[in-house]
Amino acid sequence: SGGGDEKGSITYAGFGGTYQEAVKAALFDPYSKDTGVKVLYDSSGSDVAKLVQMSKSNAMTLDLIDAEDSSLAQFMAAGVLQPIDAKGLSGFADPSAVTEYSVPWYTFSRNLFWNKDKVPGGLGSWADLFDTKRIPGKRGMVALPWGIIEGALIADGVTVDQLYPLDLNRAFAKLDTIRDDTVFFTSNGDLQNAISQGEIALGYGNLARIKSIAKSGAVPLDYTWKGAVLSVQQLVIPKGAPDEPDAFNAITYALKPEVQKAIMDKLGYTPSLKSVLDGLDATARADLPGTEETASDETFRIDVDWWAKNGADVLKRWQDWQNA
Amino acid sequence: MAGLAERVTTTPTSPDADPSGPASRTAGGRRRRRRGWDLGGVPAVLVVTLVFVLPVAILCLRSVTEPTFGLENFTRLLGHSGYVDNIVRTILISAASTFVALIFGYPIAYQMVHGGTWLCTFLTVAIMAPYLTSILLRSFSWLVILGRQGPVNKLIEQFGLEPIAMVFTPIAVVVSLSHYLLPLMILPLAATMRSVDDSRMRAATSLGAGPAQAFVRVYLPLTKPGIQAGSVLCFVYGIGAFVIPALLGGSKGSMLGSLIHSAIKQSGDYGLASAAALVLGALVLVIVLVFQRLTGMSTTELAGRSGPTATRSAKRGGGRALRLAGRAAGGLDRLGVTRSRRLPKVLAAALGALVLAPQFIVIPISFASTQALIFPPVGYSTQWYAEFFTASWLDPLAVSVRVALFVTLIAGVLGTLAAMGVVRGTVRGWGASTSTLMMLPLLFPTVVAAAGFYVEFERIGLVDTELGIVLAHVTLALPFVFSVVSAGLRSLNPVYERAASSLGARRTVQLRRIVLPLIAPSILTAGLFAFLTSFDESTVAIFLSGVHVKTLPKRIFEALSLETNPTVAVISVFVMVCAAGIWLGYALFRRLTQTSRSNS
Amino acid sequence: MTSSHGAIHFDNVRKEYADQVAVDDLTLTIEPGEFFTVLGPSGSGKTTTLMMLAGFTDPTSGTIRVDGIDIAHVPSDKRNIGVVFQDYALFPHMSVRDNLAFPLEMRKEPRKVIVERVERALELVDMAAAADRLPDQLSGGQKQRIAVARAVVFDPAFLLMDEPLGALDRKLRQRLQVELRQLQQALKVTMVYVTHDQEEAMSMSDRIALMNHGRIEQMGTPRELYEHPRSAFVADFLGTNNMFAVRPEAPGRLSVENGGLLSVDDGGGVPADASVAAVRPERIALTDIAAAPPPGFSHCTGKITHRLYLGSHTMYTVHSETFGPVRVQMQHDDGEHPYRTAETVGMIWRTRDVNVFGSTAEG
Amino acid sequence: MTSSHGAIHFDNVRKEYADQVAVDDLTLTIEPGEFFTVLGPSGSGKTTTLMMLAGFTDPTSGTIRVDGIDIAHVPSDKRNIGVVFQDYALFPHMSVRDNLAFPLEMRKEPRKVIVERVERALELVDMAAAADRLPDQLSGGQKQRIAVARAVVFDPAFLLMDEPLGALDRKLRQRLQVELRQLQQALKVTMVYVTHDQEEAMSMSDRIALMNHGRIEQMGTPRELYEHPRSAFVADFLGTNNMFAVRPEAPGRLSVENGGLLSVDDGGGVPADASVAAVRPERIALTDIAAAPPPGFSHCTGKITHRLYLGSHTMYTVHSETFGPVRVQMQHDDGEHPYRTAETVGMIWRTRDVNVFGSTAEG
Ligand SMILES: Nc1ncnc2c1ncn2[C@@H]1O[C@H](COP(=O)(O)OP(=O)(O)OP(=O)(O)O)[C@@H](O)[C@H]1O
Ligand SMILES: Nc1ncnc2c1ncn2[C@@H]1O[C@H](COP(=O)(O)OP(=O)(O)OP(=O)(O)O)[C@@H](O)[C@H]1O
Ligand SMILES: [Mg+2]
Ligand SMILES: [Mg+2]
Repeated sequence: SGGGDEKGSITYAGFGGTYQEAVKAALFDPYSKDTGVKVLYDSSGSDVAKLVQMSKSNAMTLDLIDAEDSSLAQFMAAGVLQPIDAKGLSGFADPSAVTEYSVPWYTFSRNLFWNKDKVPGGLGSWADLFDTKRIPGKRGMVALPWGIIEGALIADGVTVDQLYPLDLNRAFAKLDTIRDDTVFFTSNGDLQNAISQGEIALGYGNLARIKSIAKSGAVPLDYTWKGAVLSVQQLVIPKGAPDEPDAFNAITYALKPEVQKAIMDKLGYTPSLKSVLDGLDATARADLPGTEETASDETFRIDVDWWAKNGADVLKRWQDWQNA
Repeated sequence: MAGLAERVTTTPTSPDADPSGPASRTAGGRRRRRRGWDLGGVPAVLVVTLVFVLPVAILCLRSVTEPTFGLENFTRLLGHSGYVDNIVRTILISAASTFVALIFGYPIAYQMVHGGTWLCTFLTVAIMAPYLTSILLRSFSWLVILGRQGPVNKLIEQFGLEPIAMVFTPIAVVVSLSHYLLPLMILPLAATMRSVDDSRMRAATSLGAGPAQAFVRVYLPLTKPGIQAGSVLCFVYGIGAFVIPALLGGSKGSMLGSLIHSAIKQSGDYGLASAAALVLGALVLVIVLVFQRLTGMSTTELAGRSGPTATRSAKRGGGRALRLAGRAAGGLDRLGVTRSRRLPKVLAAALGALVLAPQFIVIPISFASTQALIFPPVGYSTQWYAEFFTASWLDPLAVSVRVALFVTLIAGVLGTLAAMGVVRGTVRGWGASTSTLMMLPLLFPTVVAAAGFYVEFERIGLVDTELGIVLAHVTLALPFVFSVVSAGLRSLNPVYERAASSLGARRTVQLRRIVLPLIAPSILTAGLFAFLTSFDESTVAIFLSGVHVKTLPKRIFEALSLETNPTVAVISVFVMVCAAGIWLGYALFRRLTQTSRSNS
Repeated sequence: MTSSHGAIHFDNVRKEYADQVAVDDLTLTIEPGEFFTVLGPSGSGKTTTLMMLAGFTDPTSGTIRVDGIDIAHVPSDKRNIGVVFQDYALFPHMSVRDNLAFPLEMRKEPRKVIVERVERALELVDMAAAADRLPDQLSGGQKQRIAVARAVVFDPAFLLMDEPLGALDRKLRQRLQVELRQLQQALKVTMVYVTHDQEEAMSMSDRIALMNHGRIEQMGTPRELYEHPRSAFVADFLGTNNMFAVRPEAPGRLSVENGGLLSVDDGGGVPADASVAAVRPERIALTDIAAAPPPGFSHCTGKITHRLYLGSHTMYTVHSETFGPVRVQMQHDDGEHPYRTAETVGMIWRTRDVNVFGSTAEG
Repeated sequence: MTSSHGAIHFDNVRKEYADQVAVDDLTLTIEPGEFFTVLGPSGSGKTTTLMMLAGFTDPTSGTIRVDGIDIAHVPSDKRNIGVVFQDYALFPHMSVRDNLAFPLEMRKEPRKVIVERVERALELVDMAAAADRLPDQLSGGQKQRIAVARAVVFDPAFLLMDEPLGALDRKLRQRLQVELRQLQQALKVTMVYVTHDQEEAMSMSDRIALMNHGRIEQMGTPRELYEHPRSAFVADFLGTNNMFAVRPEAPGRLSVENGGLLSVDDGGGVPADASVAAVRPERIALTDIAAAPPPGFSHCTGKITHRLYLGSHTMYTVHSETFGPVRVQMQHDDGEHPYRTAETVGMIWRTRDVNVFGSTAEG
């Protein structure tokens, strides 16, 4: 069983690696120093199945989970989250992102990208991603439906404000048109490797990854803010967390302006506090997800409530479609 | 399954293997005293049943209870042409990979057995080194090699041909999968080849058969048990593959294993996953049964003996084919192309080098200057080597080594005992069920098992403990230990045990002084397998690792899927160097002791 | 029947394999301290008999008792039997010395005793020089010598040997025959010895059981078997014999196929269905063509067709018009015999040296 | 030397293994069509010699020529040699019939011919009934018969046999000896035959090479070797011999260790360093204690200590005060001999039957 049993320590489920290093430096190191609560790190933050399983078998060892919109939707659908009393917390740039179970702590995005050598003209919209005649080449995405379903509808002419409730039949029909030209990866890392190796010409992926590939110089990669899918990263507490009070304290600590600033500096993500966001200059905001500078008519956020209600069915259909 | 495993218990060529009948029944009373060996299987059976079968069975129940009670998952799976195609593709890819592994593995195994010390050492290193590199990283290497800008396509372009799209097609999956399966093919092959008597080949030659013809007509049939064992093993293992198709297959090369994996990992759809797992298990079972019906061999009968069973199947199956092939080989002999003694060695060495190819991709990557897996790297640095020597990597390495050592020990002892029980035991039904049970963890997709472990281990607090991982890995390593040791035992003439018995050795003494030393090569091989199975295992480790215990493959998994951290390449280089060092040292040691013995 | 030490009883022992009966209704008693040889052609069930006694094969039916005790439930390592296997079964991973030490170690002998007895056993078989070799480094014959040494080194109560001298050259074989026999008598062990070499059987055994097709054809001392064979098979298997197909003509007279008449000793009790008569080559003498033989002798004439020089004797084949080919063995008492190929000679033998059987000769 | 078909020459052939010399400076010629036997004790290098000829082992030095051609570069499948291996080497995955058909298939014989010749070969070795069995289902002796059949079925120009009859019972062995010999003469193949059984060697061979420690001790016809052995080793290895340690006393007289005096034929040319004298048991006759022997004879007296009944003859061991134990072989020409154990008897032999050697007798 987890280390959360010990008094004065919490277990945080994130994504390991450099991300974990960054979160540790920005959030937990100062947090531990100030409160004396030790933090243990688990890297299964994206392993929804495992967390749901853990909760269902009443063996929760985690106190704090780092969840993006889609995971949040899955957690909510599974009913494994502890309601959070967020009344005391305020100053969010986008208060609508706060849910009964979660507190937003930064925003990131997934963007359309392309290899400049293979797609000289670049992409201007989701419609371009679906236009295999004009733009040939292997498309690459992570095999998760969130955002992709919406993207298919946008490519098919649905406007962003009319997306929900999603017209699944129409979306999958559109998806059928790129099935054979698309590779779905099980993880961001795999997608990143395939792009770096030049096997993927264009696609849709995590902006931080895209930037990192571009910076490495492996392939000339470019991206657009058009059609970017914004995702709010949320902190949640699972039901049965061994040390719920300390987990809540950590959430409050994460919303301190200096922590928010540190996260932005280390990861390049958009702080969720309005005050911090307002303090940035225009050049800094020009390449941050969720700012006005990068907003376009095709930018959107997935509807967590809709997905929490319908996610299971979509996933099933997504699963079937992938194997169709 | 019982029918096929039944053959395991009868050693057809040993003089006292009475066929059943009224006779042996009347003598039932006096046979009891030799039943001691049968107990050997008990501990292994208990472990497999409690640790593996129970959790997996509970999980499989979910195929009819989730989301609601009924056959919904099965109708979904079998009523959907996409899934059915997937099943068919899974079989075809696995069969093709097995075939490729056989074509590559046979010449290599041959030289490992008959070649000189150095060639043998080189080949062993070549075969084992990839095994020491995480499957995830190896798949990446194949992505590079087979990719659009990879060396293979470069070569093709040299000839003025269009580059071939291999990545994200079944081609890449077959190449990579057969590479992965190669050791499984080679080990039983080498074991059988070792038991082929020199004088048989001499006899064939003296009777007028040229090298190729003697090979086709005599050597090949005598190694048939090894071919069959290796093929079944590869096929069964290949059919449950998921990492390779997921990374290299694209939608055209997707396999059932990756479907199960994604159903669990992405959708938490245990119902569909366990239904698919059951379908996969049934598939393996049917194919294995059909195979055995045709060849008269059992899965565990990995090597060793070319008894009447094998022979009859040879006659039924390939007698005429062998004759035809023999005629073709005779043509080659007359042309003289088969006379060279060097050619097979060169061929095997070349194949060995080819097998090592993915490793060479890893070395430059380990010196990359940026945090990305790119080949060739954009710049060079040694920073990842520095990172490797930090707790972030050394701790998981220590955990993996420790776990693997325990697994080797436990699985080695349990598997050897079980093999003794089955091969030397006399209670027919028991031996049959033991061997079936021993092979189950191999036949069942590991993803499903991993999920099963996770659910049940959670209940009793074994998740995130080394004990939990050790127990799970023991069940995964047991099939290898069991089958390799069984093969060794089966090829051991029982007359040695009789002799020892007549000289006053009790059964335990026979085991310790005679049997174990004589099958030591098999046990060492089995131990190596057990170690590597555990050391390289990522699926179960990903489920069972946690905050406190993290194995190296789990760490590698994180580094690849979350960080794209080139330190994964460093670890591969490190392990490779260690393995090569150990092998070279061993070969040197053997050479030295040999010369010193002949000098004295 | 007896409780004395070292007696072996087979009672109606039968061993079947899938497609044949290897040993068929075997009943025999081996006396304590006896040198008992199981002799027979290849495939007659000798090895099978021995393996049942050693405990490696279970009889299909019947019981085997040792000193009155049914040994069905005695495991073979408790039987204290020294076995020399037909295919040696030396432990390939142990040196010759370690092979020999093995049974002594099993009996927890002190180190000093082990060393000493191993040394003695090695000398017995003249292999002291090869003590540190591995079995694979020995020639076939050398292996067999070590196997013999290993089986006797722990002074077992019984010795079972399955053609232990088969692969040895005659010189060594003869020496080992004598030594095995002496050893057996000195240790007073009961020896059950399997061979297909009747000469070996005759020179070593107290008694011989001659097997054929899984059954005992005749059991008795070497002399009984050689001189009073009860069947044509026995007459033919032991030594060389001239076998004639005959039928009864008159009391004491048999007519041979080719027309000859064969007198037999009335005391011999010629069976009514007499069909085969046998005369040993060494009981026939070559003579110059002479007058009628003295009473109690038969004779005939013939032409020498073949002479086989065999060192201590020559085997002549003489073709007689009335008897067909007749083999005559003459010892080289004094170098040359005067008889040459193509010469016409007389043959003379005692009528009491003619053995007559009811069944047809085999093999 | 010759270019006739089937001649084999070994020239200074030597074969070393890591720790010993298996064959040492072997030079010999085997004539076409000859039945040539390599005889020798275990480990003397017989198998090694054969394997070099068959092409499975390369000589360390020296050349082997067949019909004048150095065969070092002829692969063994092109040598057209039939080999019977010491350990059979039957193909376990083929039935007996398929084993026999194999060499014919290699030679692309038509199906009909194959069937016919396989059938004939099976009958030759009396194994027609087992044609469809697998080698594992045969007894040791049966296996060897099949191995012989397989080696002759394709009418090879040479036949090499490594103790092919070793595991057979004497009956079958004698029959196969005759048949092998007939076969060899009918086919006019050159036969190189390895055995450690001197009786077999004597009865089959045109010539024998007697090997010891990798060297040829003596080569010649059976009679030459038996009657004119050139060394004590040869005298002792072939047949039985009474060997006496002696030293020269006077011309034509040797003194025996225990005090006896041995006359030898002057014609024999007694070497100056004479140290061993040999007399064959069959050349000694037992007599009642009588007067001095006739000229050209020697005699002595002694007491019978042992009688070994051997069927066709009895071997007496007579202890003489002056000569030590002397073995005397007497054929059973007419049943019983009058001599009993402990009886005092006279022994008489021709002085020309005494062989004298310069070196010490071996093993
Ligand atoms: N395991 C077995 N399965 C079937 N038949 C067998 C088996 N072992 C022996 N036999 C058969 O039983 C018979 C007797 O065999 P056994 O080995 O006792 O003969 P043997 O007298 O020792 O012959 P040899 O002198 O050739 O060694 C033979 O016909 C043989 O083919
Ligand atoms: N592969 C080998 N390595 C080392 N020594 C060997 C090898 N083969 C044979 N020898 C040795 O060479 C010598 C001659 O062996 P070889 O097999 O020719 O004897 P042999 O006359 O056939 O004996 P046997 O009658 O026992 O079969 C023996 O001393 C043997 O130990
Ligand atoms: Mg036998
Ligand atoms: Mg030999």
